[in-house]
Amino acid sequence: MAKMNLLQAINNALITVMEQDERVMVFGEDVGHFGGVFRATSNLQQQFGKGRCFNTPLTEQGIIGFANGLASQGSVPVAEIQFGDYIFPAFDQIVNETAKFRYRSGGQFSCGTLTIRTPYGGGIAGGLYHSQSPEAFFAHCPGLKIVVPRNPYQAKGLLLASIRDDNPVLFMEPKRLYRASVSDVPEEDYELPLGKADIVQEGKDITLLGWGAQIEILQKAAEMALEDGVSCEIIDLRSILPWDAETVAESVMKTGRLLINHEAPQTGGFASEIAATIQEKCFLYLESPIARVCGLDTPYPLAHEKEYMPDQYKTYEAIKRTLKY
Amino acid sequence: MAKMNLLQAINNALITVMEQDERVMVFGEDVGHFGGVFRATSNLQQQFGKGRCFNTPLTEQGIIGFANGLASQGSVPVAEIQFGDYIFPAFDQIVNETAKFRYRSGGQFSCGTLTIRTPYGGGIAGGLYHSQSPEAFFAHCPGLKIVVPRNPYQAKGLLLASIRDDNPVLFMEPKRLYRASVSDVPEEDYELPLGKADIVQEGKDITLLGWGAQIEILQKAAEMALEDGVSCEIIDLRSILPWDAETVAESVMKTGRLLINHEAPQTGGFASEIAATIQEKCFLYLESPIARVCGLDTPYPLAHEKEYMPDQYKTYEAIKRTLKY
Amino acid sequence: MQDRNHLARVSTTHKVHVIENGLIDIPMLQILQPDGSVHKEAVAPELDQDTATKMYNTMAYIRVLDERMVAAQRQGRISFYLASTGEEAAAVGSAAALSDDDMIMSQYREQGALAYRGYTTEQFMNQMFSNEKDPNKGRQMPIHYGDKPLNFMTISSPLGTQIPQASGYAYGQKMAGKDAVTICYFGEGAASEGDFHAGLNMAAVLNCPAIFFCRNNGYAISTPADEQFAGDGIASRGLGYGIKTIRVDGNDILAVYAATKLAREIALKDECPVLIEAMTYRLAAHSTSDDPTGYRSREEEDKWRAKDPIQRMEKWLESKGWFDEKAAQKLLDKTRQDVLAAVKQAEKIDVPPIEDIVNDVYSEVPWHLKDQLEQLKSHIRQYPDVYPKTSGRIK
Amino acid sequence: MQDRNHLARVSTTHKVHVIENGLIDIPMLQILQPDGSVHKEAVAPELDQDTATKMYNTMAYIRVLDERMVAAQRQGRISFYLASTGEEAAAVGSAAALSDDDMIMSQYREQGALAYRGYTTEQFMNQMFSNEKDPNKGRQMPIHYGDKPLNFMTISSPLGTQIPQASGYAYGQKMAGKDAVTICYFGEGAASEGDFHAGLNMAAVLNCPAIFFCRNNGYAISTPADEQFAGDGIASRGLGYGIKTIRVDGNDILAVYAATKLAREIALKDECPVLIEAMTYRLAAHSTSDDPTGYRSREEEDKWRAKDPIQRMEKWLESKGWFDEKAAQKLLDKTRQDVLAAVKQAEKIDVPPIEDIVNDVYSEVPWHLKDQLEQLKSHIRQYPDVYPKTSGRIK
Ligand SMILES: Cc1ncc(C[n+]2csc(CCOP(=O)(O)OP(=O)(O)O)c2C)c(N)n1
Ligand SMILES: Cc1ncc(C[n+]2csc(CCOP(=O)(O)OP(=O)(O)O)c2C)c(N)n1
Ligand SMILES: [Mg+2]
Ligand SMILES: [Mg+2]
Repeated sequence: MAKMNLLQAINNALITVMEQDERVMVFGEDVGHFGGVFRATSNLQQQFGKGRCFNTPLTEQGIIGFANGLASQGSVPVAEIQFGDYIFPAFDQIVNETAKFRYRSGGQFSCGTLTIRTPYGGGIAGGLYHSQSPEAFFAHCPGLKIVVPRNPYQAKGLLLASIRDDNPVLFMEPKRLYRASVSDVPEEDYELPLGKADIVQEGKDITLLGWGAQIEILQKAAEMALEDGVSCEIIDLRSILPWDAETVAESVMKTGRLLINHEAPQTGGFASEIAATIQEKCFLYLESPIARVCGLDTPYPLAHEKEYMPDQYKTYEAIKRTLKY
Repeated sequence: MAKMNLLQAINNALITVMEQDERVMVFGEDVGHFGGVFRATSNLQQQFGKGRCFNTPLTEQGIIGFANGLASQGSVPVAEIQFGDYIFPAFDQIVNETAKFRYRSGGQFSCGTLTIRTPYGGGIAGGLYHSQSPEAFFAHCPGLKIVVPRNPYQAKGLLLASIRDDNPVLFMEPKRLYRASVSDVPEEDYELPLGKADIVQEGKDITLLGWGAQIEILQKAAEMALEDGVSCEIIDLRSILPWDAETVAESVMKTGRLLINHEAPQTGGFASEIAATIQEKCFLYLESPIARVCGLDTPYPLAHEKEYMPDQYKTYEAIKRTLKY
Repeated sequence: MQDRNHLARVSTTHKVHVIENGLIDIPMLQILQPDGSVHKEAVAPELDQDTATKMYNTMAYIRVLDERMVAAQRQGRISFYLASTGEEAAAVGSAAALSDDDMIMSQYREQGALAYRGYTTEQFMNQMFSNEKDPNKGRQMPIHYGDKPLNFMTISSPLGTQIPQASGYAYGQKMAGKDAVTICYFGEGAASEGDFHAGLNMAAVLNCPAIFFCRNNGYAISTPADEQFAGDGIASRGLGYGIKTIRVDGNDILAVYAATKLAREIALKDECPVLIEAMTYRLAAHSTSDDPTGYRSREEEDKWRAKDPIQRMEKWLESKGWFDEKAAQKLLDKTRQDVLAAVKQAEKIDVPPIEDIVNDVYSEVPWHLKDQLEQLKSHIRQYPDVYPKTSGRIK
Repeated sequence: MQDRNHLARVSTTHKVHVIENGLIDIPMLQILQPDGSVHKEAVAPELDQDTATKMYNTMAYIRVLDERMVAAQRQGRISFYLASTGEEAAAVGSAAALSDDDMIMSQYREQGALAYRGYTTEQFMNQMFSNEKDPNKGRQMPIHYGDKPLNFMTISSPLGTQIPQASGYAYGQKMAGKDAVTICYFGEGAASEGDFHAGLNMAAVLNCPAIFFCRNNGYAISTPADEQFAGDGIASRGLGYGIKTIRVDGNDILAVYAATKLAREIALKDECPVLIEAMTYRLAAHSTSDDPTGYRSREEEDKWRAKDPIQRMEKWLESKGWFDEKAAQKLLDKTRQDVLAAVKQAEKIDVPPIEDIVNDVYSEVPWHLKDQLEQLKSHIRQYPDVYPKTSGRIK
């Protein structure tokens, strides 16, 4: 065990897998010598050489196009998109290419070895273009896996599993947590399962569901609710696609209530998919409507960032409304 | 009144607005002299000159980037993306630029005059890349309007309203209907409202909700259900963003049941947003879970296209399941 | 730390110099004269009779295949086809200069390269009829071939996407120590996509052994080249990326062969990309969905019909004493019959089983797709007549 | 129907010609020698004393503004800043050559152009403090200025997106019969984006009167130019698009001015784009979030410090007898005080009212945003201490 923050856990996972597998290559804007603008790829070029860890020109569509080709050749690319907000120039390469490569070729070729890492999320005074949470844009795209860790331990185990998984994975890192705290992370190799939600806290009155940095928010809200005597079950979805509907449904059948929290705008956010699925699976168990506590349906503002955020207070109030329904 | 198919109705709308407003310019791949691969822009170059109707180089990101600039300058661009499947290279220009232009500049600049036209949808033996229905990818993006007509009459009225609306509109044309049939379309100018759903058929047992070419499917399914004595209310959403939750909720409060049909894959499709919203607004009125009849969560296949489609038979069976719940 | 000097190569001037079109001459390599004889300043590439015959036969084969499949589409037997008539030399000549280990990433009009690699008529048909023998499992429209054993990447309709992919593939080949390159074909239209820029620039900076082969055939559907770009073709862009560039007469198979052979040598030896621009003309309609009479003249087409690449090679073969007219005629006849037989055969074969609707989305079928498949199967069982292609085979 | 001939300009060759780097010389225009005197072969552009002084003062102003705001960021008064130290001549010299009707689309390091247009210290501050006097309503990070009356498009962080937009804007100006161009600034890093390719190619084909002004300052954050491209800078790409191109010493304000002036004339007269590559160096850190010591040497920076554009212009002004040292010093002192005062003033001003969180998403606030606003307001009323910036002002 070592104390690591989330960035160090990511860096450690990359070193772990690069030491084992020569085919792993890490690249993106500024990831080479400099180690990335957040320093997630620090020292990789020094340790593994310029051939395996390198800067690319400034072109996200190029980075992912290149990565798709590299993956289909049999290498194991771990491509970084500097901010989640800048992943959209690569949207075509991801949605029309990465995700459909295997299907269209009848399984002859695939981008299964590809992992795309990108920091996402707000709360860092980043305004419109350094705060977005784009997971839902990709969750509508069959063929991709989407994974979001909530802390350093989860980050290392999920990233190792993502890189080794034989499917393309979009690995979204909650950048507000990068240096927020350190926790115990095993120095040895381990994996955490993809497609499996994690019950962070058991409870009986309501299920609170989220991912990434919002788990902290749910925990704070649950504490506030506990003072009112409300017992919350907290689930970290961890994988957005494919997602673990079974664990969520089981929890909701127990608690009878569901609240989903994410930072992205509400309309068309991934909470809508969860709500639509769970109202179907748990129709007779639901004691109140499924609540969504999300970002507003606006671009991510700067001056009003605090007001925009689906924070613990909004969550706590929604818990109360749901229980009173 | 004249008999027009959907393409002619679009062409007629374009002529109508180009005659009135010199600022309107129509462009895209092959839209010039040739009139577009579907011929929606036939004769526009001949009538209005090469300055106002022209071919662009083959670059969707360029087309929308150019259109954004042109709109912010005060012209009225109507840009064509040749197939909805090829809109993704322009995703960044649409999601990060078009949609956020007004907000980020405090309303000083905007792309309000922009309309993006694109054919979408399957059922034409198009396989993965000539069949997609990408509306949900854009429905998660505040700042856009998304409009889908279901027939020639709707097409002309909604397109005229979209071009004149002071917000960027993604206008999605169900290409399977382009030449499917002709109907009466006024030769004079008229508009149909954006953001307003249209009740196509009143009924009392269940609400069937869809848009574009799927309305026909809903009608066929409703006919089948009618033989069982089931009375269906059919709503054409028409605007996906912002969408008319009020009309839908009112209908569901009356019928107690809701089925949503779209061609796009189910997970993260726009039906999920509708279901999430309506289960909240109509919780106490719902007599059975909201049903979704959608495309499978796979890329759009060719050999199994028929099996993939959310057709009238699947819809009819889902109506029965919902009523029996 | 290394000092960087991005001015290292720059000289100064004190009057405003405007750099513009025409400053640099990018000539087009032509080895065969239109009459099939070798230009006197030119040296024909070394080609043995077998290879030359194979090249010729492949072009002749593709001409017939294209003809027949356009006809099959008109008869409604397939939904779509896309011919390469007039451009056969570009695909075949370049493919002949490659090694079988080289990866081919094509746009969609390079059936000649695939045939040269050994794809059979039956294989072409299986793809076009979306039957269960198509290794791509019938998922894409006709002409989206792909074959792993032949190192021919499955074609994807979105234009230009294969360009940066080729850079990545070539980089992987280099890192894996392979003695192989990636060739990437695309049209002058596709070269307008942002992916072209990204792919070529990355290949240059990251030293990828890739050959970027542009078929400049004058049109992108209805859009003529002069509405596609204003520079000196696509070749003039090579300089901007610092990529070695060759322009070649795409209707001269010897020139295409020579250029590609040299490009491959450079790419491997110098670990760098090479750009080839092949000047040719799309004599065919864009596809069976297109009618070019709406946007170009018969006269224009005729000028290019006169530059036919197959006839040009034929004359050269004749001059070498390598052309056997009877054998050639026999091959044409046999190909026509083969194609017809293969069509009949392929259309009888079932579509892939319904399970393939959910296979290959992921490496394993996840829970939600298993559910969706089960629902679909029981639905098909309920309505067998509605889904005749699959209902008979569902247990 | 018009006959098209995409070979019209192509000559033939019969030996393989490989076109490569070094074939064409793209020299850099320099008018002022480093000592501030005019090169003997050069002709200084016509500039009256007022304009020259305004240019100098703007550069000096920006130098101070940058210095002070970096300090303000260190003190935690603003969250972010991005200085243009060493690159002032590129922005100011080009802006000075424009007409006020010309639209400026900048990347983010062209505060010099904005100041030249007349943006005041107070206006700069209002944006950086996201207060309610910012016409952009405090929605973006500091330095994302935008001002409609000054024809300065609001800056957007995604790189390169403004490039095709500039083509479109310029096309619109032309169609509307305006005697104006659009200038579009970007870095050599942003020039790797697909949007660069799309924007320049479209401008060339569609005859857009736009000036594409690339600041090649050697770095994109930590990535040096030689890991960004392998060609001869960005200028060498101009040829590929058939765009007239000028390379200029970005630290020589007279050269920048002369080049931009000519580019503007060409753009308007010939209805076409012009590409300018200004060779300069980012002496500043990329932004206040960056520390360049991790990726470049002090020595390298020092070489460029010696090429300071402000000093170079100062010497030239002196030689013309136009430099008033006292006035210059006074201006610096006054600017420092003004900036400090403006900071103090701006940070006192409220953020925009909470209603602005939903305004401007659409031209009118739609039903769902009205609902969301109402919910938000009642929530803030319930927790006034959690949202101190807005709670006091909600009725
Ligand atoms: C991204 C994308 N945009 C548009 C299309 C539609 N489309 C198919 S082929 C074509 C023209 C391609 O022209 P070119 O690249 O010159 O190749 P050619 O057909 O001449 O061989 C177009 C616009 C597409 N397939 N992909
Ligand atoms: C699409 C996009 N990708 C990445 C970034 C992050 N980023 C901001 S500035 C920058 C470097 C830009 O370099 P250059 O264009 O040379 O401009 P300079 O900073 O040198 O003035 C990067 C990578 C971004 N803002 N947008
Ligand atoms: Mg072409
Ligand atoms: Mg730079």
